[in-house]
Amino acid sequence: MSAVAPSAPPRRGRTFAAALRRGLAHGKLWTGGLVIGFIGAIALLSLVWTPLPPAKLQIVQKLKPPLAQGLLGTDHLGRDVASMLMVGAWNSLSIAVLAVVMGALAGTLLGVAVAARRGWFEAIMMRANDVIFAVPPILSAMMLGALLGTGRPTAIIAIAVFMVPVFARVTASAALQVWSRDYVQAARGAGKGGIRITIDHVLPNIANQIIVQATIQLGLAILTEAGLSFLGLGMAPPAPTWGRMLADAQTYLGRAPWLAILPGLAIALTVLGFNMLGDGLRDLLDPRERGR
Amino acid sequence: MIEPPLVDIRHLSRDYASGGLFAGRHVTRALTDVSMTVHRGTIHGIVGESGCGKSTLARLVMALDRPTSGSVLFEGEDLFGVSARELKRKRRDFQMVFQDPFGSLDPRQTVGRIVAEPLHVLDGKPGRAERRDKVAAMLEAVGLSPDHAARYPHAFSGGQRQRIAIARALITEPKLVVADEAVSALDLSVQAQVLNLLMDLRDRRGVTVLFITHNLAVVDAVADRVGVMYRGRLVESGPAQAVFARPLHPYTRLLADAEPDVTRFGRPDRPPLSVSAPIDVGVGCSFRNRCPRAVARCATERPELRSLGDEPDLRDRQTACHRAEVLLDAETSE
Amino acid sequence: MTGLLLRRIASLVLTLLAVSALIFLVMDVLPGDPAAIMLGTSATPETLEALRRELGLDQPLVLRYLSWLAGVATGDLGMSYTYGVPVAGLIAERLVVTLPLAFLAILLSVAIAIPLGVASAARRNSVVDTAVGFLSQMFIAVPGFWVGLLLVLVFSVSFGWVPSGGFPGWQAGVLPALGALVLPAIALALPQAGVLTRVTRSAVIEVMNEDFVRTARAKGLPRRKALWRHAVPNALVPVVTILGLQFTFLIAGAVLVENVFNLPGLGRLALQALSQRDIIVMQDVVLFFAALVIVMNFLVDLSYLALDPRLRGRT
Amino acid sequence: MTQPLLRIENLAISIDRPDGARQPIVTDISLTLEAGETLGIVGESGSGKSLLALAVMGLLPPVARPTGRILLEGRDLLAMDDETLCSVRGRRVGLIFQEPLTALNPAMTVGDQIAEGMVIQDGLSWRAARREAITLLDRVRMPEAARLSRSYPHALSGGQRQRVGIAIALAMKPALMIADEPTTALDVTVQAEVLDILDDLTRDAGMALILVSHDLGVIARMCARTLVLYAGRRLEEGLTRDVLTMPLNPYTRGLLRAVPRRQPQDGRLQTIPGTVPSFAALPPGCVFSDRCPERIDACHAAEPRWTYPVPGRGVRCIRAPGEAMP
Repeated sequence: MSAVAPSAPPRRGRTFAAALRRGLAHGKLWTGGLVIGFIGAIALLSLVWTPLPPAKLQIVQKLKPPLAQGLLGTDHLGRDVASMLMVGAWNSLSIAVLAVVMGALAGTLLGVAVAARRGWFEAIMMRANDVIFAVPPILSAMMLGALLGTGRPTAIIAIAVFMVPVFARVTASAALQVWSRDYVQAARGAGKGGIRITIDHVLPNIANQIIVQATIQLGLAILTEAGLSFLGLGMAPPAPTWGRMLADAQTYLGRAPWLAILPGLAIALTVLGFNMLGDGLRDLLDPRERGR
Repeated sequence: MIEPPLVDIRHLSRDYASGGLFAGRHVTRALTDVSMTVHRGTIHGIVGESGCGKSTLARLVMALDRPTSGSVLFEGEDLFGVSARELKRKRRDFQMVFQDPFGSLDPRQTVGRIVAEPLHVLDGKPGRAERRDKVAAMLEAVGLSPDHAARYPHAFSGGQRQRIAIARALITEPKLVVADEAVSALDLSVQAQVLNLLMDLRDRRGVTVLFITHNLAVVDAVADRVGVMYRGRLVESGPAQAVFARPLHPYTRLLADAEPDVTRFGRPDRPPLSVSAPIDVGVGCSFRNRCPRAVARCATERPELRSLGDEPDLRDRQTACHRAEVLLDAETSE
Repeated sequence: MTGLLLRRIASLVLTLLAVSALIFLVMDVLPGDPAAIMLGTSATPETLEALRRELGLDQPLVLRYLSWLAGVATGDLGMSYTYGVPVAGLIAERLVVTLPLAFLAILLSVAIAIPLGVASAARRNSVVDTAVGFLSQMFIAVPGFWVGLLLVLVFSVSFGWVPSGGFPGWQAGVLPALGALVLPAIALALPQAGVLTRVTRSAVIEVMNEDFVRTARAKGLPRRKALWRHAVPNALVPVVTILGLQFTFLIAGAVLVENVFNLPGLGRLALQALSQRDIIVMQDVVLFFAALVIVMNFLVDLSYLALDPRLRGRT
Repeated sequence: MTQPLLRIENLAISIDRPDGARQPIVTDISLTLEAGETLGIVGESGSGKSLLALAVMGLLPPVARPTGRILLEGRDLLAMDDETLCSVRGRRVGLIFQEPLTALNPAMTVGDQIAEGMVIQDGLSWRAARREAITLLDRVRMPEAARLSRSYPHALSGGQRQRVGIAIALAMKPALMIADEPTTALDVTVQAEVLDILDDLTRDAGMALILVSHDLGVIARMCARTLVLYAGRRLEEGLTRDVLTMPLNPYTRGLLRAVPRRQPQDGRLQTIPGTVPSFAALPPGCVFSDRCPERIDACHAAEPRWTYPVPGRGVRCIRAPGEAMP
């Protein structure tokens, strides 16, 4: 048996170093990573230090423009906007990350189960998805708000519940594609059951798509949390959240426009950061998608 | 004592129903009443065009799908009669090689892990060292080097990937390998290498291969016996050399004439083929609307597989055609 | 063909029932006693009990659910605890604001997204492509209600062209009513337009790689004709799918934008009902919104039949 | 001698790789084709044969950089702007694709896809073009042509779809038809019929045909002359009967030996060891040198020149007969 000449030089290696090298070439990945890193750092910092205690009222100093009183000025109760933005970052990020993690876990589990079981189980799950998906987080937060009272847990649950069908749909369609591959038929031929195949073949092959989807959903979660707290359905005052700051700023739009502009910018920047991170990851992890 | 056949397929049928609650139920017969045997240490070819049911047959022999009726006896035991646990234990004795070299290997796993996957079905799960040795030996047996085990599938060419797939199929030393279009996606020069490998495995390791393909020349080059299938039915079977030398069924003859041959130049001198739309045939021979020798009887009575007698070159051959004798006489007189 | 339709209608009804059951269950578990809310704290236990019986609150859960369902089917959505008027009337009154707003937003986002998406796909990796890419990223990242605030800040507070909110009502004439909906519709449409642009772009790019676009070019069709006659029609299915999925975000956005521009829409009604614990109103409004989303997705499913002949063939 | 229908003069095509490097694929291709003649281009996957076919259609992807000349009826396609090229495509040269399933627009009826070219290029009315489409479908022996012309591609079988592909390429009566692996995806009996149809068309319409295939049997059946391609280079050219019975290049010999056929008493098939090299890693000197059983050291030295040992027969191999030994 003549040994075959060694194979053609391996195409771009899959090792982490190669991926990192390619990562460097991707602007999106880096800008996204930097933005999220920056905002994450500020959020963590706010747990230990803020220029002023965010709830400190200085009525006499109220509605001062940025740099006149504190780095970013003061709101209608004289509270330091910069400190509130920092703590707001922590509140928004923590709620969003928690909700997406819960939603992703439940959704992924559901998705791979649907792909493995098919049949009536798939029909019921897909029907349940349509039901949950029909009730946007704002409405479910209203219902839960009336039930549990508004606050952090309500926001987290409302967003997480809505995430489940999103992840279930993405996971199920990706998993079904893997199930149709011959290497899964070979695994069945080797006597492996649905669970072993899901662990050995399905999850590793769809992990990339779930990671990319998670970053996109994080952006959406930030937007949803901001909406909830804008309507007073998020965390109860005096805890500062970006959404609530926007709600308060509405009445002083003419006199203190920066109060409305700054929190909005913070939200947009964070969501942009997550979306770019998602795009960068998609290009990095799935070369076929490059240049989409 | 003639040895019992390794695989004994008896009246195997498989229907697929389509259409849901409200839509009309539409039943398609993928496989109809197929009976055949596969003897140890031989390469048994199954040839037929797309839609003739050969892949359905492969999945049923591999017990990856359940038949509507009939049974598959592996070493005398019906695969669909045993318990799930017992079936899992038996799976070590039959493995499968697929057509698409790029879809049959998990891109996320190293070659070593891919080839070792079926080992988990063995009773005493082999330890890590034993698995590595088995994989190394098997990679060499298929013409690759052991240090390929650490690489990922995307670094290999189509031909090498098929060798990896064959190594995976052989790791548990199975008695039967089902090869479904295993060389169809490969280029000419690489195809020959894989066909030689299969013949070596038959001769050196006594592996039995159920070799399924649409390509007559490939079957003729590698198979000992062959079964020709048409629209879910076995229409002819026998020693490959004899079948292709003198086909006893009009469809086999049609296939042999239609397949282009590198030694035949220019337009073949045969009447233009009319591939009229296949009609859903309940009774009678399903080939009759395309058969140049069809008679009234072909429309009313379905021809069963039968032997044509005991002469040396007819022994051990079967054909499902009422007019096989006419074909034989025309054959000799031409 | 009809089999397909019947099956789709059956699943539509099934989903609607499931949503109504879910909402009713959640609402029913609510603490807080509707009778007490209506009569105030000073009411005597007997009058509270009488009212409860009158409202049928003492019946078992399933019966109440069925009677509510029967009511929904016949248009009687029950009486509002706080306003004492039929909920159906309340909803209808608010609908004339929310529906036109949502419809205008959809029109706007499609009008922005389809041309931008197709243009950036046709001239891929060009200046146009990167500009549109950047723009759509912005639209997606920016919260819709914040855009509303900025629009109010610029157009009404600074320029004073437009009132800072409120809705004159259709009887004050179509133009002023529409005028009040323009800014909210823009605020609502931008995030959708961002997503739709990106989806259109990737769908068109994917279809342009298909063989049949090359067949069209092999016939001698110029690039532009091949794009519009072959690529775009086949890219509509994924675009319409996203349009359907986006509708649920549109509803959420509407609730927010109505708040920014204080438009008397369904969203505001739901919020007020929440603060007044008017359970029956909240229940009906949430159900109405959910039904809207489900029906929209049903329409999207039907549009597939028109767009993709392969589905029509299947019985 | 009137000028040939098609003359390709040292055509070379390279591809811009994502990392900016320019990777040569097809190199030093020259051939001529007379009106009504059939030329087979045989090569395994990765030989660049499809890229060559696209070049003659002027449908190279944007990343491809062709050099040299492709003269169709005396006009150089590579020098034309896209607008003039559009007038050539379909009218002077037609293309039949390999995958009947994906080559047709799923959302447009089959009849319209045939008629479309005539409406846009020749200005026919849709009604006239649709009638003409039905006659074209009859010419490619489509059963129930009228009914099927109103149906959509998914309702047709593989063989029927390929007939539609031929009808589309035939619609404006081009002088040259290029078929890129037209029957690879078809069953044997369906392939035989489609090849018969192509045969009739070239004979009746006097149309030249370039048939690209990896199947030597199809080439033997269809083509008068044959060009053998390997790793982007032409290795041998000549009358099909000569090339397939008296091959001058070791690669052609290897291919012919590798054709599966019954071996005497269970002998083994003759193979060509190794695998087709990727364009990024071609062996030094002759591109086949790493796999050639008859190689000598000189083969690695430099790329052998294209020579004509006998008029009408070309070969690229320093060991080919009639070639002065170095």
